Amino acid sequence: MENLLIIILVLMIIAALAAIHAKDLISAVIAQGFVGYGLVICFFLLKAPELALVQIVLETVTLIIILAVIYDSSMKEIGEPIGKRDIVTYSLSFVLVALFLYYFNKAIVGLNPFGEHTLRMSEMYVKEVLELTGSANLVKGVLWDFRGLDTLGEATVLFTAAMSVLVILRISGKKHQLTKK
Amino acid sequence: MEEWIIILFFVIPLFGAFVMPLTYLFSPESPKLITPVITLILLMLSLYSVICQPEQIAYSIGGWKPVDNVPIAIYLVYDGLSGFMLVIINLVAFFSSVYAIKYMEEYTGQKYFYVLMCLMIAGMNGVVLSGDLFNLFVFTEISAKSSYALVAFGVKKDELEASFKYQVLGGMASLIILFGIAMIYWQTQTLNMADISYMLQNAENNIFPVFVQLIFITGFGVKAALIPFHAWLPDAHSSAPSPISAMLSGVLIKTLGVYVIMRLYLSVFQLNESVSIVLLALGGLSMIIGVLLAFGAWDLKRLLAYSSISHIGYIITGLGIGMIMLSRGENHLAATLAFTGSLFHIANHAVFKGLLFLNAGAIEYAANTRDMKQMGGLAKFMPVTLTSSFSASMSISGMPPFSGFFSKLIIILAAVISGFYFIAGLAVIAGIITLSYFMKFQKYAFYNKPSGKSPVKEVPGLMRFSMISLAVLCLLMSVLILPGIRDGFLNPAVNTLMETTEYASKILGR
Amino acid sequence: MEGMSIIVKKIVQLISALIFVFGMYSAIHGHINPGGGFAGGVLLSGAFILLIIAYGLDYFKLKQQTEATSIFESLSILIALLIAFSGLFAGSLYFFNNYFPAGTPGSLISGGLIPIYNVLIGVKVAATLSTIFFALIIYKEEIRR
Amino acid sequence: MTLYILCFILFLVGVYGVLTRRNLIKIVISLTIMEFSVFLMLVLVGYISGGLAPIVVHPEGSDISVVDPLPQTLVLTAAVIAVATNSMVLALAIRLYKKYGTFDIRKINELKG
Repeated sequence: MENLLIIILVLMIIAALAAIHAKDLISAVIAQGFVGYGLVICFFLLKAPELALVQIVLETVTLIIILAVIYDSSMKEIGEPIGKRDIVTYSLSFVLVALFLYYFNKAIVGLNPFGEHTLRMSEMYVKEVLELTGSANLVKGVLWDFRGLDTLGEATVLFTAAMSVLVILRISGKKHQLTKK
Repeated sequence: MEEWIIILFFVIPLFGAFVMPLTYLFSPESPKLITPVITLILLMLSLYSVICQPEQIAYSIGGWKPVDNVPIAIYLVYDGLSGFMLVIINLVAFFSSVYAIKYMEEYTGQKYFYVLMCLMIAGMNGVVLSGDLFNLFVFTEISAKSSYALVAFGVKKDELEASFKYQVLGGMASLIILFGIAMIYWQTQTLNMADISYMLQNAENNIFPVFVQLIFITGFGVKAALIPFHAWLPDAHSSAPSPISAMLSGVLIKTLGVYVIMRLYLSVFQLNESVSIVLLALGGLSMIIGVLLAFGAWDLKRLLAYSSISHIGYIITGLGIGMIMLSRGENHLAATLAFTGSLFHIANHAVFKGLLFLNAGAIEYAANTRDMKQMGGLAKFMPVTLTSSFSASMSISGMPPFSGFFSKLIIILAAVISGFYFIAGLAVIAGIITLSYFMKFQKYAFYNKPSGKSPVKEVPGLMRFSMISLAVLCLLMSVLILPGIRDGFLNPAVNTLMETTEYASKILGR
Repeated sequence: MEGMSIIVKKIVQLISALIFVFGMYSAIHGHINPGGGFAGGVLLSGAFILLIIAYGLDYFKLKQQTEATSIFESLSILIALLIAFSGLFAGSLYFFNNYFPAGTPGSLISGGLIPIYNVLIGVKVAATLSTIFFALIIYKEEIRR
Repeated sequence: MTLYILCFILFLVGVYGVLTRRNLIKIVISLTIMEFSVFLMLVLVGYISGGLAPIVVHPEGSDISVVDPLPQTLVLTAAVIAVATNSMVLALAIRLYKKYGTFDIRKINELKG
């Protein structure tokens, strides 16, 4: 189980690198889709069918929107001559990555290893959601009862996003007035 | 004071935001009326809560009681610090929304503006009240997302670009914060901030807390625009419509950045000297570099935006000094002084930076330019703008009877008492440079010879009302430091910070 | 925006009906099965988007459609907020008070207010994603003119 | 622990993409990769070996072990927020493309931070 997840994760990392370095945007989008669907498989293996279902539809919608955006553009990735500044950026980011990994490695010593999670806040959720809320799907029970405010907030974020898209896609921001230029 | 009143702080603006697209169908003018009314109600509520002075309210959403002493519901926590922030947020929000009525008339799609503004206020009030780490993240997202859209409201080239930069950096910061939340959950198996604080007290690994705290500094540092992460701020704050710039610079960066850093680092995490030194260094850096960047700016709103970076630096410096003193366990007087200065500067900066952005908007509205070289001679035509911006400029550069003087003085005093002479020197130098570029602003905008354009008119009455009230506040805020009045407003907030991890035991009652 | 060929139209008719039904099922049975409001809402909006792409809808109709969806959007979330707020008046002064009886777990009418929230959020997500997609299409059309 | 480290590497790959890419769409893709890694991290944290999916099929057998439902709830919330982010950034990208005729961020560079 753990080994299978490791293999999938390594593949996802490779796909992510491919997406970032792809020569044209279509292959980048497809590689990104690979990462997303890999995540769906991971969710299934980790016993989260709820998330797998949501992720698969959301990933599809995201892909559709990205494709709609790049549909009639030149899909070529911009040629990137490696200048002096780029070398600095690259070497700096590699140093940072190494540093972060080192400290992450040290920081997680002593935390619960994979699969040996203990319950604290959710112990009561697991035991009593069924009787208290009557929702057979524990995730939904937690989502709409104990953490209902989060969920309302998330719906609000979605509302905000719709309003923002309508704002951003207005053709002109100001009314034309003769007194102003 | 009834406990449930605190949910109204975000329920009312959310209700307004959701109802405005519907009322717009019947009367297109209704959002203009609803938003100021909502912000006025919120301002009244926040003042009422401060006057009632509840010690502390811990309100659980859904009414779930803790099981075996482990809180299971989302908690909303009202204490001195929250009350302090709520008053500032809703004060600036009220004056900005009144100002916006006339200012926004030349824009299209006004209903979206008011909807997004209400959402932003709701998000900020929620951040301040939330006692749950993930809930705090969600509210952060609400206000951040609406501010991204509001920055792009003019949909011109530079506004779109600024918004894109802001969104990418802000989105990255949000994900870094979420990663930090995942790490915290991994260690503590809980999300309630009081419970996290309790669980972190008996953690063994001592690299983990430092790592997580650095992650959160990165995440919330981007939101607060501390110096290495400041790239988005000058663009975003200068591109937004002026009432929104006032909100962004006045309260948003403080709520999403500084307030959360204060709450997490003092009340939730264990105090750690090395992390406090990192904060102090970032604060000092922001203070001086922000000032130097502002000195070279000729675009008025850009100058104000750069100066916001430097003032965030002042606030973080005060916070850092206090944290270092507390973690050393010595000299509590210096820590109290540093926190007082820091919090007082938050309040002052919200008022005078909000006012300055409103002034910049008024100049843009009347003279239709933001470039200081093209202004000139406005003193004759715009007396209200002149006096109010003079009051704000004096306050921001720390001239005596105005409020800015006292907060800067207290921070510098705290630095001297705790032995950080270098930081104190930096603060003094930054203050002098601030004075010089606000003199520049006054001279070029109001006193130079007129640029020869057609004479400009003073802005409409509602805009004047906001500016005059804020200008009066600039003077009156100095009163807050007097002993009697200080106990009502500033001291509860300082005490909340000084209590550090007693926060947890007060909420959980153990 | 023009529609596609008759074959595409027929197939889309069938498929979108299926997607629509599955989306509704998902939203209504959210408290029993995996899925729920979000997945259901995305599926509903997917069915709409498919129909519009296949059949084509002229610009002005699309604008009206966007107004309709944005009304649905604010209405559904407003009702959700009000239901959450109504918890304050049901006995104990708590926001998000789940005051409906819990019912037998596993049956359709159970879970107190959770199914109602699920359906509302399904409508909301469907309306939001359609609004976003319509806005993109309208923008492209306006630019083309 | 290998899984967590790999997850963190995926996160860093996303950060690297955001910081070094010059194409607006590539930046958005890097952001989504960061999102994925954070979601995976949360679910990994909540996994209990031998646990079942948190959906109770037979209410009477309540002593079965299930995986932690809380991180899944968080991911559900965060995933919807991520979709909101993506749609907003993409709407901006399409606007910028129409204004400048390119997705290259070096050419879209009127403001200097």
